[in-house]
Amino acid sequence: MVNLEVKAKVLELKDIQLTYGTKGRDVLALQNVNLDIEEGEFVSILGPSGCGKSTLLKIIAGFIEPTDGSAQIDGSEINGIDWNRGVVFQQPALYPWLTVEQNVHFGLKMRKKEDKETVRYFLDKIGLSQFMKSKPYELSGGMKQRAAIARVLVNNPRVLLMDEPFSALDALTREQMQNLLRDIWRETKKTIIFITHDVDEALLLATKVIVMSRRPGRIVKELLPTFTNHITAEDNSVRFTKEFQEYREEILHLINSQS
Amino acid sequence: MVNLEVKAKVLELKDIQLTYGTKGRDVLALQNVNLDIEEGEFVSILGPSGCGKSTLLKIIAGFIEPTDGSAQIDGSEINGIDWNRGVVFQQPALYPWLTVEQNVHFGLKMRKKEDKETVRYFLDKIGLSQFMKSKPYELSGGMKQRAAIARVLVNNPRVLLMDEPFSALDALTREQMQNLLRDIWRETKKTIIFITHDVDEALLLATKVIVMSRRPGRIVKELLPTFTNHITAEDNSVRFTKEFQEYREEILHLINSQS
Amino acid sequence: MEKKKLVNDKIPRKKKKRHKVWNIETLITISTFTFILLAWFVLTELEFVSSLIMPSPATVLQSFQEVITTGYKGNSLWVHILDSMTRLLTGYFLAAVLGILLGLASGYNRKIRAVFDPIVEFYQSLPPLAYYTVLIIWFGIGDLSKVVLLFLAAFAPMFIASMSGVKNVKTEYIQGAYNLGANKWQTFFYIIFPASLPYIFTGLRTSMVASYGTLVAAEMVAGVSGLGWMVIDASRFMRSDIIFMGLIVMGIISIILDRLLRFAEGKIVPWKGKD
Amino acid sequence: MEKKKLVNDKIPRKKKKRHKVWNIETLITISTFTFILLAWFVLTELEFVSSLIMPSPATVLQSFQEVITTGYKGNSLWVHILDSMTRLLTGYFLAAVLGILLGLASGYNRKIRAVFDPIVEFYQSLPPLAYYTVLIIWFGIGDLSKVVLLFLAAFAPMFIASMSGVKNVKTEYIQGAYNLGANKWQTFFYIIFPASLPYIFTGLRTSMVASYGTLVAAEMVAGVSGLGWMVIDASRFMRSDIIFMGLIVMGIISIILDRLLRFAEGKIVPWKGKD
Amino acid sequence: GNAKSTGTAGSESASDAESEQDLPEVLNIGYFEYIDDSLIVKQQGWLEEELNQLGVEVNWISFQTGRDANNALLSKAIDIQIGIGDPPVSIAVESKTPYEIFWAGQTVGEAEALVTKKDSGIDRIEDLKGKRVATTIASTSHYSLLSALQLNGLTEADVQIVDLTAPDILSAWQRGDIDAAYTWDPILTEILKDGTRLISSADLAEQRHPTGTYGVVHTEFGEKYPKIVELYIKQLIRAQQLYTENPDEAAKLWAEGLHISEEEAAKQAKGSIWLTPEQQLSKDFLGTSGNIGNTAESLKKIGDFLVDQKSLTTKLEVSSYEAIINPVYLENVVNKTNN
Ligand SMILES: Nc1ncnc2c1ncn2[C@@H]1O[C@H](COP(=O)(O)OP(=O)(O)OP(=O)(O)O)[C@@H](O)[C@H]1O
Ligand SMILES: Nc1ncnc2c1ncn2[C@@H]1O[C@H](COP(=O)(O)OP(=O)(O)OP(=O)(O)O)[C@@H](O)[C@H]1O
Ligand SMILES: [Mg+2]
Ligand SMILES: [Mg+2]
Repeated sequence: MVNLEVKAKVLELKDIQLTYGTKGRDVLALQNVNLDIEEGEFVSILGPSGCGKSTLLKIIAGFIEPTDGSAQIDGSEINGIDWNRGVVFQQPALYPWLTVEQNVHFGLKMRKKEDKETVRYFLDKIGLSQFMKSKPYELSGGMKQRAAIARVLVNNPRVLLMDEPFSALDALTREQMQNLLRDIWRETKKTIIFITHDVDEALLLATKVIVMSRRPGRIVKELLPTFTNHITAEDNSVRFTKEFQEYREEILHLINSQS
Repeated sequence: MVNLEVKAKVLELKDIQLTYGTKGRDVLALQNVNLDIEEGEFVSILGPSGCGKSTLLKIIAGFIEPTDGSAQIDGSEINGIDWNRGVVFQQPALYPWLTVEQNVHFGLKMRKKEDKETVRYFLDKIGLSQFMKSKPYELSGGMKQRAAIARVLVNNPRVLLMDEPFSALDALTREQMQNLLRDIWRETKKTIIFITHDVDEALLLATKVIVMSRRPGRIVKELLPTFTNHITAEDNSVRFTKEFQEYREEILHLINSQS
Repeated sequence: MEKKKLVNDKIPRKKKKRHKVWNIETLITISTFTFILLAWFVLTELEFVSSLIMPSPATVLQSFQEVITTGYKGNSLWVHILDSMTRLLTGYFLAAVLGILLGLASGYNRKIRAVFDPIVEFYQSLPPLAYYTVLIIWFGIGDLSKVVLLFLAAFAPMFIASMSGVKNVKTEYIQGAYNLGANKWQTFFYIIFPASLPYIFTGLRTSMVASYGTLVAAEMVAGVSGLGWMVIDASRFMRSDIIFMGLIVMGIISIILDRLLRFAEGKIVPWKGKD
Repeated sequence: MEKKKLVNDKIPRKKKKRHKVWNIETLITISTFTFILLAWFVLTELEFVSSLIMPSPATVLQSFQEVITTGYKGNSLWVHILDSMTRLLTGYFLAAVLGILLGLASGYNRKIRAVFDPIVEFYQSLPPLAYYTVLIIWFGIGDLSKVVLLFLAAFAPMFIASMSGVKNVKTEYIQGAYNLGANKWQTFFYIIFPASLPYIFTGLRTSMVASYGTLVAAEMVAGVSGLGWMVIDASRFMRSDIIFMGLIVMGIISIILDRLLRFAEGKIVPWKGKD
Repeated sequence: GNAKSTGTAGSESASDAESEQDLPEVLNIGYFEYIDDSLIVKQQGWLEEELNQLGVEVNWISFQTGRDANNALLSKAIDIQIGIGDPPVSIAVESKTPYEIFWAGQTVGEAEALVTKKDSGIDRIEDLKGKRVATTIASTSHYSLLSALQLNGLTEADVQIVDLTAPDILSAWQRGDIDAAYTWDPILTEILKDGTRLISSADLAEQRHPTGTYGVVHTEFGEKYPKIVELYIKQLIRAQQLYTENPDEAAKLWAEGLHISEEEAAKQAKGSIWLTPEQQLSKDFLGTSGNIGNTAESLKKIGDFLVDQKSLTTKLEVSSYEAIINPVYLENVVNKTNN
């Protein structure tokens, strides 16, 4: 209330530090992470394996508390898990006792917003209509991942937190999913935080790309690409522009210089 | 013994068909799959999500038997699991009661070939030396995947079966892993079957690329690229050649036309 | 063949083969029991052991027929079985429901656990025979004290198993539920409960064992009917044929109950080992 | 605060907080027991119940002091405890080892299961009191028959739990082991066994309950020492103060044993809920 | 039993007329399954005959041990218990269980005895020194064994007493785990097949260590419904008469009730000494309401024994034992029939 910024600051991370402590050996996973995210931003996080991306996402989701620093949502400290910060886990954790349809319907049902229509709609969009009645252990790896995505999308949270959601998908399906996500973002102006290893994917989707350093994870660069605004399902020619290639080179260089 | 082919045919799949049967609903996962693989080939399998790639790998690994058709290894029917067909699972299944080092050492220990040296060597190669004493649940997603790869590599099986082993890795780590795998293949002339969604990766590694159709999975195309032979850790410029781009386009087109 | 056999249990196989394998196992089971019967027959027929110590299969069969046709001490076998089952299942059912609920709740919430766990830990250790006297003084000698005893015997294992179940639920399952908007209670009913089912079924089975094991103790005092009473009564009159018959009937009933539980488990927890 | 509390159990928190939370729980536990003691005190002091039905805490404390200083019927309390523990732990330990081994083997191999599972299913249902007579005939009235009884009581739950453990092992773990070159036995020892540990610990705990619950029955026959015998003997002479004292001692010992098992579980299965 | 309150509640010393209106709904009787007068009453259904007319149901409950019977009386689960031995009664006196003795129908005779293995070399009680002797603790046999030892200059510490139930005594006997046993029928008959009798309860009774069984009534119930108690006593007397007049008929009833042969029943019946109401009211047993008999003494002796053994805590005066003997019911019945 003291500062009078007009643009809604959804998320504010200040000097976040996180240490995992297991039997004497402490692992410093995050150090001095500062990050502001505004309403409607599409943030993509890139960084070497094990640098603390998932950890950062878990802090934002409220799964773990930072050891030090403050993580605020809408101006107040993040306080536990909330459905309005919907998470797609790195390893899909679908409920094996529910069918795919029931898994996807779970959030709505819990919030007393039963709506099979929406469930069907998203199942169709992610291409699992035929496997509606299957159990998760009857799905392939990519199908599980898609079901986990649908489960969160159906729930329509304000902030979407996604941890490498498309990593097990083939090129075509992946592109379709990217388009789906971009459309949803455009239509609903959600805030999305999206971890990926694919630089192209980050550039094709995000309005803010964050590059993290090797462990202990720090933010080494914030970029603000705009390619996503120029892409439609039919036309993604921006990826062949010189600017895109430059961004790409810069990020790759940043990541590769981390070793 | 009847046919007198000189080049050793390691694997021979004939008219493989596989149906998963769960409570009345039968899912036909594979249909009429025919495939010959010779000693020392590096085979890459591409195909849309849920098309049956993992299923095919499981048949070769001996985890499941085909419903119909014959799967032969070295001329005799595949008969259960064998360490000489080492598998990297799509979802890493490390043993949570063992440390990373113990997990990686597991195969050698079981085969009474204790060799901590080799374990250390591979842990170093995959960049997990520091996390040797950690438990799997203390690793990030990509680190788990790397540990699972090391576990099989250390074991030095004759045939390597890998199901999207690099999907959770960042660009740089991925390239390092690709180089590591290619080096191993070159040195030991292993037969490798490698599922991936990354067309570039397939072309950069494989000597035979197989493209599968949407479920029920059939083989729609076999290609025989040679780029892998021209690549060194320092120089992967072949990927910028026209030929590479043509291959790439063709495969992408094949996969994308499956919808 | 060697390697293939190893993984039989865990890997889907063709239907035909499975069926055949099952038959071999049935055969083994049948042989096992045949062997036991035969050993029994030989031991008693050749009088290695006195008939008082161990009655011959023939005698037992005979008293079986007798009890089936004319009953034992005024009540037919079915009445004995029915009476025992009514007591057993009443106590067991109550224990299962309460044990599961409190066990799950205690696994889930530290405060609830702080109340119930030490109490259960404490009372579970008290041998039923030791506190049965107290129960009789409190609840009389009727069916009530018997049912309470059976209940208490079944409750503790059910509670422990359910609590372990919750503690072994994957963290991701719970985090996921909250994250999708489930509240405390919903997470409990829709996630914790089903995820704990494999443990709960183990609990249901051991708890049946515990309760069944107390049946004789329960029917020992002031009984006039029931399988447990029949066995105890027979032992007082040295009717070892009736004792053996009673034990066999109890064994068979217990196998049936256990099979029902396992059947239910197969139906209700088909994802066992697959999550 | 609400939401944060919900996930307390499953999510790593800062050390400080955890510690504080633990204190609250200890407080709750202490309050629970204080409340029970108080209720007991009030009920007996205000003579809502006769001292025969329920002795007052003071009387119980007095006999406690008495038994500690002068012993009970020729043996000091420590001898009674030691004798009971020797019997109990011998039977329990053997049952644990054998139950785990056979249970794991039966869960793993269909043929082994076909032999043992029906036998266990059958005998487990036989109430210890019913077949104790038979055990006495076979093993005499000394400690052997007592230990056998305690063994049998502990064995079945251990067997069932271990078998369930194996059936719940992830298929991938087993496939992975074979795939890395482990043979049948190695897979059994290095994979099936550790992966079943959460179940085995549940089994160890319920099995302790079962065995402990049979202690009184075991010591009822030809006893001269032991906690179970003390309680039974006191009950014959309507010494409800000694009964209560005995029950409390048994309860405390059982809590200690259970805590040890849980402590071991925490040390040995740190990956609980994390695989 | 639950009072069926018709009209005004009966005063403490209810006269016959008053108590006729004030009856329980059910009479719960505990009994032991062995050969006695009560079993005849049960088998014949005499009590039901009498009480059902008055709208009172009869509920027979069998117990295995005196302890269980004591507990049942304590929890008011039963109103009357028949056939309970002296040790449990002495224990009940010490623990102040509120019941009274109204009947002392039998003393133990040859039905309980001390037996040794035939070729064990034990011929006299003195030879038992250091041997294993089995009996059921807190039973009449237990007390008799201790008496026999004492009479022969031995103490409890000189032998190893093994606490076993009757069936377990047989098992231990056959296995050779024990050298001697003091127990009762039917196990007694069984072990006598390869054993010799050293002493029986009949012998001990002669040496002033009698054991017997009693009928007891919960004090509250007796005060409230004396008529029921008297009615029951009448049936017990009727049963005694049936046995003296027609032992074969009685044997048949017992055989049916216990599922044993008639010969067996007849033989076992001879093991107890039956006391007529007049004998019971004599100085040797219950005595009269003004002058309580020797039963109090022998109960005290047993109580003291148990205190010496550390089973009970305090030795009580004879008066405490006299207090639980109430011959009034029996006197009333005898007086009425005599008049
Ligand atoms: N255990 C199972 N029970 C029933 N159906 C199954 C099972 N496993 C796989 N399937 C089905 O078989 C088909 C092929 O699955 P598979 O895992 O082989 O696909 P994939 O090509 O590996 O896909 P992805 O790239 O997504 O991993 C899918 O449609 C899937 O639903
Ligand atoms: N539960 C845990 N206990 C201890 N250490 C942990 C735990 N989870 C993660 N770590 C450590 O924290 C660091 C960061 O892990 P994190 O999962 O955030 O990485 P990441 O950036 O998501 O990597 P990836 O791209 O491979 O998924 C790693 O070094 C890891 O070993
Ligand atoms: Mg991660
Ligand atoms: Mg797959």
